[in-house]
Amino acid sequence: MATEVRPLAGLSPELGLRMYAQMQRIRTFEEHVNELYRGARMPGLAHLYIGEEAVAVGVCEALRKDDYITSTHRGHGHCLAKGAAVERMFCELLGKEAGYCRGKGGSMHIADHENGNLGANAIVGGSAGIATGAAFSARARGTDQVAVCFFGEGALGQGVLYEVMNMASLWKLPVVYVCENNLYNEYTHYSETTAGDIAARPAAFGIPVEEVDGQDVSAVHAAATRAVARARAGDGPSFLLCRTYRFHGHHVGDVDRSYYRSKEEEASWAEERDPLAILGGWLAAEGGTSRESLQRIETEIAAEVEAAVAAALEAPFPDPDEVDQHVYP
Amino acid sequence: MATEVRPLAGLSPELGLRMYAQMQRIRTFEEHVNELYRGARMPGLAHLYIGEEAVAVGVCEALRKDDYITSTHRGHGHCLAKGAAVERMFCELLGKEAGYCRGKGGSMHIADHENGNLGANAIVGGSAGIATGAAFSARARGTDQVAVCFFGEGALGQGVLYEVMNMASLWKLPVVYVCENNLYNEYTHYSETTAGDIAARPAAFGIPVEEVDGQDVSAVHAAATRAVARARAGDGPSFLLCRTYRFHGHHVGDVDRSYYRSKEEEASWAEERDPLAILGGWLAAEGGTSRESLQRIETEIAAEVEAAVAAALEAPFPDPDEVDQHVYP
Amino acid sequence: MSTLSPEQAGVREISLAQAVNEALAEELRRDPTVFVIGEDVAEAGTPFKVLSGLVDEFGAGRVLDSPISEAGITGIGLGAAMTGMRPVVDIMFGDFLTLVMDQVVNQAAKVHYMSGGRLRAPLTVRTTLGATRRSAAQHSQSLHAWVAHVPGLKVALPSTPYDAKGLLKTAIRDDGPVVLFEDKMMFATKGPVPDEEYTLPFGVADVKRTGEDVSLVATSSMVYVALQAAEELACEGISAEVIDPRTLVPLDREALVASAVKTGRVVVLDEGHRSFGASAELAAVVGEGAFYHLDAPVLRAAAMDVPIPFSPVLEDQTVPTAEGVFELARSLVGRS
Amino acid sequence: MSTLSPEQAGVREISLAQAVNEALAEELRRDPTVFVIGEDVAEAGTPFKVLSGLVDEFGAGRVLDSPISEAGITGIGLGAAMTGMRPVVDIMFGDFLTLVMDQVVNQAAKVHYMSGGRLRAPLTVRTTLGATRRSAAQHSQSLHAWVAHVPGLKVALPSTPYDAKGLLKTAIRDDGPVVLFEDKMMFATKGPVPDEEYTLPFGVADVKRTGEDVSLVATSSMVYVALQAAEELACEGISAEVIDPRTLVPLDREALVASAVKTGRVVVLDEGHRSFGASAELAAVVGEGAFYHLDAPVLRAAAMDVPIPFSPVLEDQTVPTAEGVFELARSLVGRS
Ligand SMILES: Cc1ncc(C[n+]2csc(CCOP(=O)(O)OP(=O)(O)O)c2C)c(N)n1
Ligand SMILES: Cc1ncc(C[n+]2csc(CCOP(=O)(O)OP(=O)(O)O)c2C)c(N)n1
Ligand SMILES: [Mg+2]
Ligand SMILES: [Mg+2]
Repeated sequence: MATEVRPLAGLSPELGLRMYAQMQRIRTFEEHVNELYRGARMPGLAHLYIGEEAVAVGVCEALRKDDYITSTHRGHGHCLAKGAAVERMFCELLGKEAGYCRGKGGSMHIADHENGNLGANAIVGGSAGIATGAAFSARARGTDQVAVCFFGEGALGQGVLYEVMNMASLWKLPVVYVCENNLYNEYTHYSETTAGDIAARPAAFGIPVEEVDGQDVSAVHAAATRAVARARAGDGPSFLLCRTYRFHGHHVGDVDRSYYRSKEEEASWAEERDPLAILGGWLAAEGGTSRESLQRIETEIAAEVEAAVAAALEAPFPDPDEVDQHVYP
Repeated sequence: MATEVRPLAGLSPELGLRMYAQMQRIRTFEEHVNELYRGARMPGLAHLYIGEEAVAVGVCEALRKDDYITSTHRGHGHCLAKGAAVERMFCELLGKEAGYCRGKGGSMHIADHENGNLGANAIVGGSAGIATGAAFSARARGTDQVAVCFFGEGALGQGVLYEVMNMASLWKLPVVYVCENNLYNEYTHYSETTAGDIAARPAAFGIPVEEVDGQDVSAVHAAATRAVARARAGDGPSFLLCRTYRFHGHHVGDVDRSYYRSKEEEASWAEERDPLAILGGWLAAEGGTSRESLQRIETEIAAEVEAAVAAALEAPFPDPDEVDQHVYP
Repeated sequence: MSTLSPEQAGVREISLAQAVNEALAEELRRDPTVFVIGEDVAEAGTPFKVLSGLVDEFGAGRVLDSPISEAGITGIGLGAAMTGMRPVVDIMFGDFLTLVMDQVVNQAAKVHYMSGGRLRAPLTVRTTLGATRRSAAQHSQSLHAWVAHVPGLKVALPSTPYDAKGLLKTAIRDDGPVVLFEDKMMFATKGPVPDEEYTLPFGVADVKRTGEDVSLVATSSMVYVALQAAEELACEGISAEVIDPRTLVPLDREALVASAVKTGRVVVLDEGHRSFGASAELAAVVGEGAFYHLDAPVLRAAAMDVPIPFSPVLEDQTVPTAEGVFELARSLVGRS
Repeated sequence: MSTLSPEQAGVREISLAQAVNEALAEELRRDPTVFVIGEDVAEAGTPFKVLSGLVDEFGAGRVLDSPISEAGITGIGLGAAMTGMRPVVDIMFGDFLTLVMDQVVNQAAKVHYMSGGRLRAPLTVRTTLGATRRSAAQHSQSLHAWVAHVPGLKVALPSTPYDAKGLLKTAIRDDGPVVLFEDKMMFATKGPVPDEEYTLPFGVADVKRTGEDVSLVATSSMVYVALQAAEELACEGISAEVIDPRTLVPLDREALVASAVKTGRVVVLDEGHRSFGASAELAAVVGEGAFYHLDAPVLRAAAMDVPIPFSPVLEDQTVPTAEGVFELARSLVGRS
């Protein structure tokens, strides 16, 4: 089954191409991360974002550089989409000094202050407070910055999310909650852990909700643009519920997945709902872009990422004396 | 303005009289607690339930002795309504050995195991998990017991409430969440702390909600009866949202309240919405009960409670050696 | 001895509550990024009335009444701290730290380190400790040992109005997270505080009374117990030194060890539960640093290892008393 | 030395993970009120695969996959425990204890005491400790000192498959709340476990190796570090005793003090952070109880006071090593 090409509502080819490149960059980065793990060249584990690229890119393309995001354990896509450099990210994942966190954070804590990424978080739901507080701060400091809180549907199980959504709504804070529903909390289908109607939850706190196809980057971008405009205008928080799917395992080591999801399910998403294929198909069919130019983008990015990973592998580790630096400012 | 007498839908005079006596018992008990505090004869503070009696009594009259309840810092009413003895309660509030907790718990931790009261709780929302777990246990043990979780609207701010409501709904647990909305979180009006629509919150988790006039004991009892039947039948949790009002301060020491609520507001509730006056008025007008018999009930209860407080004041404190008993079973 | 005497020019006697109120007012005035958030902190000024009047001067935008959401307000405080603000999060009772441990420990304490020094969280969490208010087991705990165990957090335990004001101002200006504990029973305690502005450095212990024969290392509420015990010891001809670390993190190990080296005998007083509490660390530090100068084992006076009971006849046994400390110290000096 | 040798009849070598799995299976079989609740505990058998197969034998009604709601499942476990069940709540990483402190500390630990002994909470919380898995600051903490500080909780830290099985079975049968920590790095560690059923008493330390010159008091993961250091010390002619408290609460003070009295020199090893950690209490207990028999100060080997960093070159410095302990111990015996 080939991916059906649908008109991606109101997408300009320029934006489409930019987003295609970003999504391709995430995809390629993640494939290298997987290789690094399989080649035992990366310490620890990593949670791949492959399949969900349209969410991070669609949302972050609706943000300014000085807007904030908070991210998750599955955070490489958010980090890249918000403007991070591939090489410094590889350095962080490899525990190198040139990494965004000087090797102290690793995959699950990567942060990019310069681009407003307040950090990945290894506590599910752990950044809901941070994002809401950043929105509070933007308002208190009189800026028109917006904060986006990315989280998986599993974070709907964490009470703190409801505590802060309540305050965000009460105080009309400029925060956008972006729920990436990729159907699984680790190895358990979300339907076994989530009662009632997800969209009704933020709504109950007076937060407007928009449900979008997380594989359609233009739909995500359009919804995010509306939510961000609302926040910037002082009209308060919004909640984007994105239907998506992780194509790989929960983490790089999660290879035998048959006990919790079927090969057929995985195949149908990969073949019919691949966000890159959907956007690429549209760019070629309706966006007036030639397959060649898409090919060129892919080749350029492949080269960029390969060079970055090679450099990162060569880069030095931090000085051992750094171990007790940065405990206190 | 006198209290308007409305027909109390489908209330039998017998039940009405029993509930009148229970509500009167709570009212009288609480008035004595206030006196004990003002006379500096009670250690610490207490949170009076006066004005909210119809909620505890209406709900508990719909329960069996072996059903469970969890209670709050404002828990005397729940405890009495579930069947506790006045004297042992006074003993507990006075830190005496004959108290329900041998003086170790006091007002905020009073529990009455024999009657299924798993305890008051000094952590707002702190018993939501306990009540839900008791319901889980009833189901797992194959009994048809039901658990009722009493809490104030302030507990809507505690995330754990949403965590357990989600599981109660997922697993269809026999629990009834009873929210006593008395309009204030301590000294702050709930509208300043509660976004959106309260009733929509449990509904978002798939839990049916019923809103009732918490000053009308028959309405509370009818709604509770429906919710308890639902739970016992294995149809899962319910949420009762009771509109009520505390006639006294947040605690016995909260005397000057003008900075957070008006004398007029207090007066209108006391004069027009007193649950005892409403029920008494109905019993006299429609329930075929003479004012004299109501008077008799009040006199009997006054005597009972006075005797109990007198005995409790005379009762011995626990042996000092008990201080390190009951740390571990 | 840094403690000031009212005789000094420009020194007033004010309560610890007033001192805290002044510290917050001064910092709110000085720095527009400072704000206070908590339950009933605005019009009510907290149940302890410590914040009374602040909302009138600074408005509801900088002194915010929050829902009863300790984790949420701490998380919001953290996010605000990471993006240019200096929040003071008011956790009404120290017992409610149980609800904010993830925000404080997994998030606030670690963000600077995990980001390789690039993110900062100038967050102050103000809360309480202490029993004997007949508030029973969930409103009487002294949980400072928990946060002191977490790298990345600083922990302050003022025992006087002077220390409370100076340490709170330092906490608010610190670029990292600080948890500050005030003893609920001490809010009304009066002490000398200078008119002019001041701050107090962290990590500097304060000798509240000098002595030669025995060192009483005491925190927060226990400083008064130690001072009273010292009085009684003096009547017996035993000269006790009372030393208050004032901050557990950073800890002025040198000062504690120096006092122990001088006296050779040490009793540690802390209102947390005895086992695995702050008193253990203080005793271990002295034991390591002064071992060859100690004439007797380092003893500990702390809360009994029981939940705090409600009944006065029980509760009053759970917290160290001057008499108890007097006996302990005297036994050390071998006079009993 | 309770540790069994495979030579003994009816003793198998199994991994710590298998030992835990067996303990749960046996208790689930023995007692219908026992159930397990946690995230991905059923089909997935936890990310560590420790619970694999249990759901197949006992069904989804007794081995429950939960939402990602640590506070909620602990609260539900507590309520079930108070009403006739014996829940085992699985908290995937010890770092997530931050989310359940209120349920564990303000509720479970206190309900028996606050009710004057009338309510009981036979609740077991199983979780992990330990670093060096390249899991960084939020998945590497050893937070057992926190719960050990709370009266009403018992705390177990098994270091071998034998101890893990016996202590877990005892925890499940205990009528009060128990928090049990397993070292993530030890799940694959094999050791002798008897075929026949057994339980282990709480509060009984285990001498993992006898010695005369120095006592290494070690918990959980640090027992192996201590045993390796003891080997190396033996080559230097130094006889080290390795003693494992096995439970912090109740704590076998007598055994620790007796060992210290015998050797006169003590190093305490614990993987929690050094300051205000379990090592402080263990050192203080020895310092109090064996003071007049100690030839040198009680030293501590614990995790550095830094959040656990990701980069291997940094992380590997944060946890005590056999070499480091060897040096510490040798310095005590005055040979360095
Ligand atoms: C508070 C907490 N509980 C449990 C975990 C372990 N854990 C890591 S990822 C994960 C599943 C998260 O699912 P979801 O939020 O949907 O994100 P996804 O992995 O699907 O992107 C769990 C349970 C954790 N990191 N934090
Ligand atoms: C977790 C927690 N936060 C704060 C408090 C302090 N406190 C005690 S009662 C109360 C207000 C509770 O309001 P509500 O739940 O509406 O109950 P009500 O007092 O109105 O009956 C607060 C904030 C507490 N006991 N527990
Ligand atoms: Mg998911
Ligand atoms: Mg209320």
